[in-house]
Amino acid sequence: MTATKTTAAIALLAASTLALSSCASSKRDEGAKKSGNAANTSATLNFGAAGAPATFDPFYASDGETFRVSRQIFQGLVGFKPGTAEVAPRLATSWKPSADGKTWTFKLKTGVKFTDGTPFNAEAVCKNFKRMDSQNKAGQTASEYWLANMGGYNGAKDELYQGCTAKDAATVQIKISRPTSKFPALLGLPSFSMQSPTAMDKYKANNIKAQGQGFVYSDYANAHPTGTGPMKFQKYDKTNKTVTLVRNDDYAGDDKATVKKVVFSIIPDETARKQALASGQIDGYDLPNPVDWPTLKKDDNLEIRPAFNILYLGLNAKVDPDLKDLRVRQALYYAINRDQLVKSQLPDGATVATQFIPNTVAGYNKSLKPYKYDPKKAKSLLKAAGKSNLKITLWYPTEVTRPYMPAPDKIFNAIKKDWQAVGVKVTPKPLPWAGGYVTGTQNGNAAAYLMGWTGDYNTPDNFLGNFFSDPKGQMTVGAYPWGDKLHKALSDDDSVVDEAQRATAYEKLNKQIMEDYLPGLPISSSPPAIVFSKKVTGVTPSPLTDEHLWTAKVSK
Amino acid sequence: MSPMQRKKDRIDALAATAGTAGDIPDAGHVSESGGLSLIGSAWLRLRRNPVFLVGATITALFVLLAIFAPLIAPHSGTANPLIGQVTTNHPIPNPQSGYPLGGDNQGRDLLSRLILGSRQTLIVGVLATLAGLAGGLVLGTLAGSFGGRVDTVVMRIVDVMLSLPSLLLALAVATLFGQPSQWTLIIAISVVQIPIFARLLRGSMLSQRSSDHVLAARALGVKRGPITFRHMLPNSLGPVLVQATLVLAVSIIEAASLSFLGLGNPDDSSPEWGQMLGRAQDLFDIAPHIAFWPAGCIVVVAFGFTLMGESLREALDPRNRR
Amino acid sequence: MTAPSPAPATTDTLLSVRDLTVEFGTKGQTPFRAVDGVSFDVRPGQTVGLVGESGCGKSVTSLAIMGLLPKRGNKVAGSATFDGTDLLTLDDREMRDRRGRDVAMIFQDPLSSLNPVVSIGVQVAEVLQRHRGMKKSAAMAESRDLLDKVGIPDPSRRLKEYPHQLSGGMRQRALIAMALACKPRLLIADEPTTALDVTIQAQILNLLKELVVDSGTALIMITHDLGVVAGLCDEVNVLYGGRIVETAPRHELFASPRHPYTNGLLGSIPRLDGARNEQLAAIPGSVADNIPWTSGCAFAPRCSRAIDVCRAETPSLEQDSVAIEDHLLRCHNPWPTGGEA
Amino acid sequence: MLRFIVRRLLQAVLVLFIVSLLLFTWLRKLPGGPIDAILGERATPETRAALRKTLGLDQSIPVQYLHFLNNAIHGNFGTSTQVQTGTDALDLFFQRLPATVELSVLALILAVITAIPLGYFAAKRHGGFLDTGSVVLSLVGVAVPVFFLGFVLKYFFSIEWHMLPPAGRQNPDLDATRITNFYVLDGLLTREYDAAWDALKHLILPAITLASVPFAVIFRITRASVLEVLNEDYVRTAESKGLSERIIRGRHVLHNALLPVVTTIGLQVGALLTGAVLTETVFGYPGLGDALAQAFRQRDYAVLQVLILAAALGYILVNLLVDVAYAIIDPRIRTR
Repeated sequence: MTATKTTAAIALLAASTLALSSCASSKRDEGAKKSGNAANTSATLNFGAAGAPATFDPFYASDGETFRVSRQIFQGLVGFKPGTAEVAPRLATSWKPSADGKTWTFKLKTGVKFTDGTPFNAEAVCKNFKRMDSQNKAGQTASEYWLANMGGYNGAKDELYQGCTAKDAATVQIKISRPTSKFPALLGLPSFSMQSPTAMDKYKANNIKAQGQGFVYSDYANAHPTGTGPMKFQKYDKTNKTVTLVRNDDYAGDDKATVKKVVFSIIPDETARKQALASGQIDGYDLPNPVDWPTLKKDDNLEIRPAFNILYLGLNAKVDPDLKDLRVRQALYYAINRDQLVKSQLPDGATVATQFIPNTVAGYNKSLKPYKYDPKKAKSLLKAAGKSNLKITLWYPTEVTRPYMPAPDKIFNAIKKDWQAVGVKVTPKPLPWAGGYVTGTQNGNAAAYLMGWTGDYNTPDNFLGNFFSDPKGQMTVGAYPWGDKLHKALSDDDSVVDEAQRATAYEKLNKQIMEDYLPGLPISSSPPAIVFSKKVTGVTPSPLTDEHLWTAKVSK
Repeated sequence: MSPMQRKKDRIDALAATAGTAGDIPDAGHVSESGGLSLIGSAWLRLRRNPVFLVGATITALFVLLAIFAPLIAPHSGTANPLIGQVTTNHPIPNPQSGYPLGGDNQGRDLLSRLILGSRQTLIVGVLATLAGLAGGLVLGTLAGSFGGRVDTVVMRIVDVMLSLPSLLLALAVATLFGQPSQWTLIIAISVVQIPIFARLLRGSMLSQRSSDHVLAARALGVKRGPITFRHMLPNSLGPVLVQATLVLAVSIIEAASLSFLGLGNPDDSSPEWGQMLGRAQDLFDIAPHIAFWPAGCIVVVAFGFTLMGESLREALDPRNRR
Repeated sequence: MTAPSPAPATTDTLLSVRDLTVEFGTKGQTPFRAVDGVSFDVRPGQTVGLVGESGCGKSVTSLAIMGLLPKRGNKVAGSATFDGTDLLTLDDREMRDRRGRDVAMIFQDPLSSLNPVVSIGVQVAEVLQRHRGMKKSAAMAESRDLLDKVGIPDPSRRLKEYPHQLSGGMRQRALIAMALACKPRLLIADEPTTALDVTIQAQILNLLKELVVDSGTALIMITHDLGVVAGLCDEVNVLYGGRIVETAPRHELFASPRHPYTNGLLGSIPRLDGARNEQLAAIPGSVADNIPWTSGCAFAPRCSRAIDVCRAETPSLEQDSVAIEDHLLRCHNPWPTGGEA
Repeated sequence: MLRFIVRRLLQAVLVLFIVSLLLFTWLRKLPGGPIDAILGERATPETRAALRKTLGLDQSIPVQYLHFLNNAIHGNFGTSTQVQTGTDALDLFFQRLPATVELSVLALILAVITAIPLGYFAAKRHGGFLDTGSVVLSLVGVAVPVFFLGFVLKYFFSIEWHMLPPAGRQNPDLDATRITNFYVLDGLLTREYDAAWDALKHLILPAITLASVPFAVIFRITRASVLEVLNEDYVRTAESKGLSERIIRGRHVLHNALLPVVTTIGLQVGALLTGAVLTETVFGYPGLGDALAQAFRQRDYAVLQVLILAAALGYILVNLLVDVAYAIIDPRIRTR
């Protein structure tokens, strides 16, 4: 009887399959299938992404996975010279600030169209800025880069952005409240890319709302991102976790796409990505684990980016008063064998940091020498400070890897050993990155902790400002006597208009921070890598992770 | 189990203890079927059962290793004598004199960590099992000895726990504690086992309740407490203990899975096999042995425990006296 | 079935068992001899009893004849010739063809002997389908009649029911129906009534009597209850410790039981004509106290008449000197003729 | 029967309610949370506070729970913050469901069609070579950590021999048409056989990995219960009726022996979900397990809630189904 049942079931299934297939039909576009075995310009670049893009409207985004996608389909007024963090013309051909550095005039590229046909011109630019500036409540928290860089919305007090006026079709003027080193570099951030006003109106781009614990984005953000870039959005297959971009054939730039398609396959697991590359399933992925570099160097093109990040050990004297004494902080610094650490736990080309900004940033002080590994000196300093048997709780994150911190626990272990060697008692406090670590450290509850930063654009303020400008922030610099001085110095130096002067000012500040203040211990800068299979060439690695995937040359 | 079936089993059990299992003297066990107690005859058969012997030997060796680990291990588990050879280009020090298995990616001696790992692994396994057993005992005894409404309530709770797939529950518990540690791991694993033990105990205790000797005891006016603890519990423990052996294996594997998902014990100063394996994943294709060694150990030990548990189960189950 | 046909007038045997020996035991262990050189004959239409306590090997004997002993871990020797062919030499397929068609069997516990998840109807019909090549529908109709014939009320309903829905008696009736479905020439009934209440027992026995005995099917009645034998059997074989210890026609045996064991069995039946204060003489001890036949009489340890020779010499099965008709006996010191316990 | 089902469903509702309550409070009690996941090192106290407010995380837990319940009743379980930002958690669930169902079903089929016959013959030849061999195999099956098995399979079949894809669900280049989102089925329906075949190839390794544990369990149960049934009187009766091997195997042995197996298969669904978390992570397979693991690591509350509740519900329903099926194949329950 069971047998008859099963046969019946099978028959039923077969019948239904037939029934369905009669109404179902292939909707695939026949061109697609050829892509596998075709000449370069019709090739597909299949890139392994670590996570799904949060949204396709970069304005609301803050994470690399999203930006990588939007960087292919959008362009900002300014861009960056490939392979560097230098500001370069993009949709604006040239720009110049007024004497007081508060009014910036941009000359726009002409004959540019958004992929929906809308012409790109001064009016479009201003529409974009207006849109960014006028956000609803949800939008104001979601568009975090604007908040962080522009400091507010709708002319809020001390908002940086002051307005945009179209002088003529090809000239636009942007006013800001104070001179700042960020400008115009920050306009190169993907968040501030130019998007088609028509598309944004049509698909209610500003229609974002908070729901449950997250944001619900507009149709525009979900399915109709429209830019001027060399690629354009085709589809996001959520069930297969793939995003497909196709070449924008009427792209105005001279760096037209050399691939027909860029497909992002989302593979969250690091090892799975590597193996997908090894098996030829994907043509490349970002941030390979340093332990795989040797193999990847051998079998693929491992592109190592210039280091544009900093790993530091934050200290907080408010939590642990023992740290108030500079000698103690210095002792802890001397006690760490950073050469060993960098050699054994950080990727090739990682460097021991001498200050809180990587050496590629203007204002980097070359004269500064690293605190050499010197346990004896550390001991004596502790003795002098009367803290020979210092106890300290060292926080480190779990369930995370960062470009500046490939394996937090191993780095922790190394530091712990070194500190114990000079008689410091270390209590480990591991916390999940998203499970309390970030909150704890950023709210200044951690006496000592591992943290880091990857630059958004090439200004010292992007690093130092973030670490120290808030006196009650992570390292609670406000608790130190020199706290206010540091705070003032930061804002002053940032508003120096002349680049050369600004650079020297920052060099001075960096020296001070390292020698007189030492609020935390910069550990290292690690070059993040991006890897492509041997058959992919032509993508220049960028310190800002601003890789132009469309320039890839995919050979058979 | 239908009452018919239960009745049948009891008859079989009686037959078993009486020594004549039906009219057909069953092949093999005739010679010893002369009025032996269940346990006794079970032991008689275990002694001859290769499956059990293999399992028991593995287990014994493992426990011994765990106990004397520090004496056996050539190096400390935390010292990193090979750190000098660890570079990002060559993260795993090769085997070399004094370090037959080479080092791990923090320059520590792999062999020593494996040996020392046995202890931690055993601790995790045993503690997790005990915790689960304790929880199960409480719930199961409640349900089993009182029955009726108490039973229903307790079993609802158990159902809630059962209604979540084990790993989910473990993950949940693991994340529940802000700061992950060996203890969160152990609790996470044990929680999963509680409902299983509870059900098991309740089951066998309920059948005990209706069984002759308990009925007799009750008829003689013995109070519930004594009945539960002197009559029902002891007689229900057999299957529970068998389950415990099996759970030991499971816990060791669960520990590995949790570590693999990044929810294990972050502090690796006292090595544990599951943790070692869980963390070796990113080194799998450059240095497979880093993963294979702990994996091998886990498989062998889990295998041993399972073999022992299974053969015990078969031996203690009157229906399997064939 | 049609009206019961009279027993064939031939006297040649239907089944003759010779020196049947069954040994259990896996390698490495001393084999256990459950049946030890048992021989007896069954003539067509005759009813033969195999009597003895549990463990005396009577069931094993029947299973051996049916070829139903577990394949592994036992040795069967001797022969069981069923009209010309030795069943013990048949291969599995040939044996399957005969089982249920020529030789059928009914078992002790009617509940456990029925498949709990298959309807009674199907369980009866499958025999017909197998051996009489009937179509399902035809087989079901036939089954219905069979159930009716074995006295199951409302058979068409019972057809669709499952064993747990039937009473013990009806289950046994159903089993009988299956056994008789193909009108076998030999039926082996293994303790068919022991699992039933006394009232039902009588009914079942009567049923067997009218359906089997009267219809000329030969019957081997396996029981520990001489009461049953008294009601049914033409000839009785008493087994002890795997050997036949006494063989005689019914009346002869009941008239003058010679073997102490037979006496014991008889003594343990309550008798209505017995004096009020007469108590039942039960046989002391149990089968477990046996000594091996090889070193004397297996029954000796329990025997009230045991003498030294019983523990020294193995008694052989011989014609009882004093008996008038053929009366085989295996005893050194039997009860005197007409002697009573 | 019907009453039984209804009662069970009501119980299910109760269980779900309890689970959701526990779940909710638990998630809210967790340190950190979506904000850290969203903002990472860029989270300054200010931005965090602002975000908390917008997301209503500053309200008291009971209030939040009521909100949650209210929304849940309206089929709105919140929005994913990490796994697939901005997607309604329920939609996400339904997007991922087919992948996991496809995988689990294949795995279960693999397990059943191998385990039951093997179990039967092992029991038939009890103590024989096949028996011991397969028992050992099944024991090893449970002793090997699922994810490790996955690694090994992938290492050889994908990395070393390039036979099967190591990750993903289907090659996007095929640009296959989607109807049901069961890719293999879709491929057949739309006659895009290459797409179906590609999807199948992506399924093989994960399915084998996922099948390992259920196989072991089902095998052992089958073997045990066949052993038991073979010694039942009714099998002897069947033999005494001279029935053919086939009938005896099917009608009399398996039909009885498979009753406990059915329940076991039901219980395996839980194990499958567990295994799916590991397997899908190892194989970067875009199913529920993968989403779940990610949601845990990145504290995606909404997704966690939906997935765990769904898991509980599914588990309950499947077991209810099993009980019903059991009643259907076991007359002793049906006719009582």
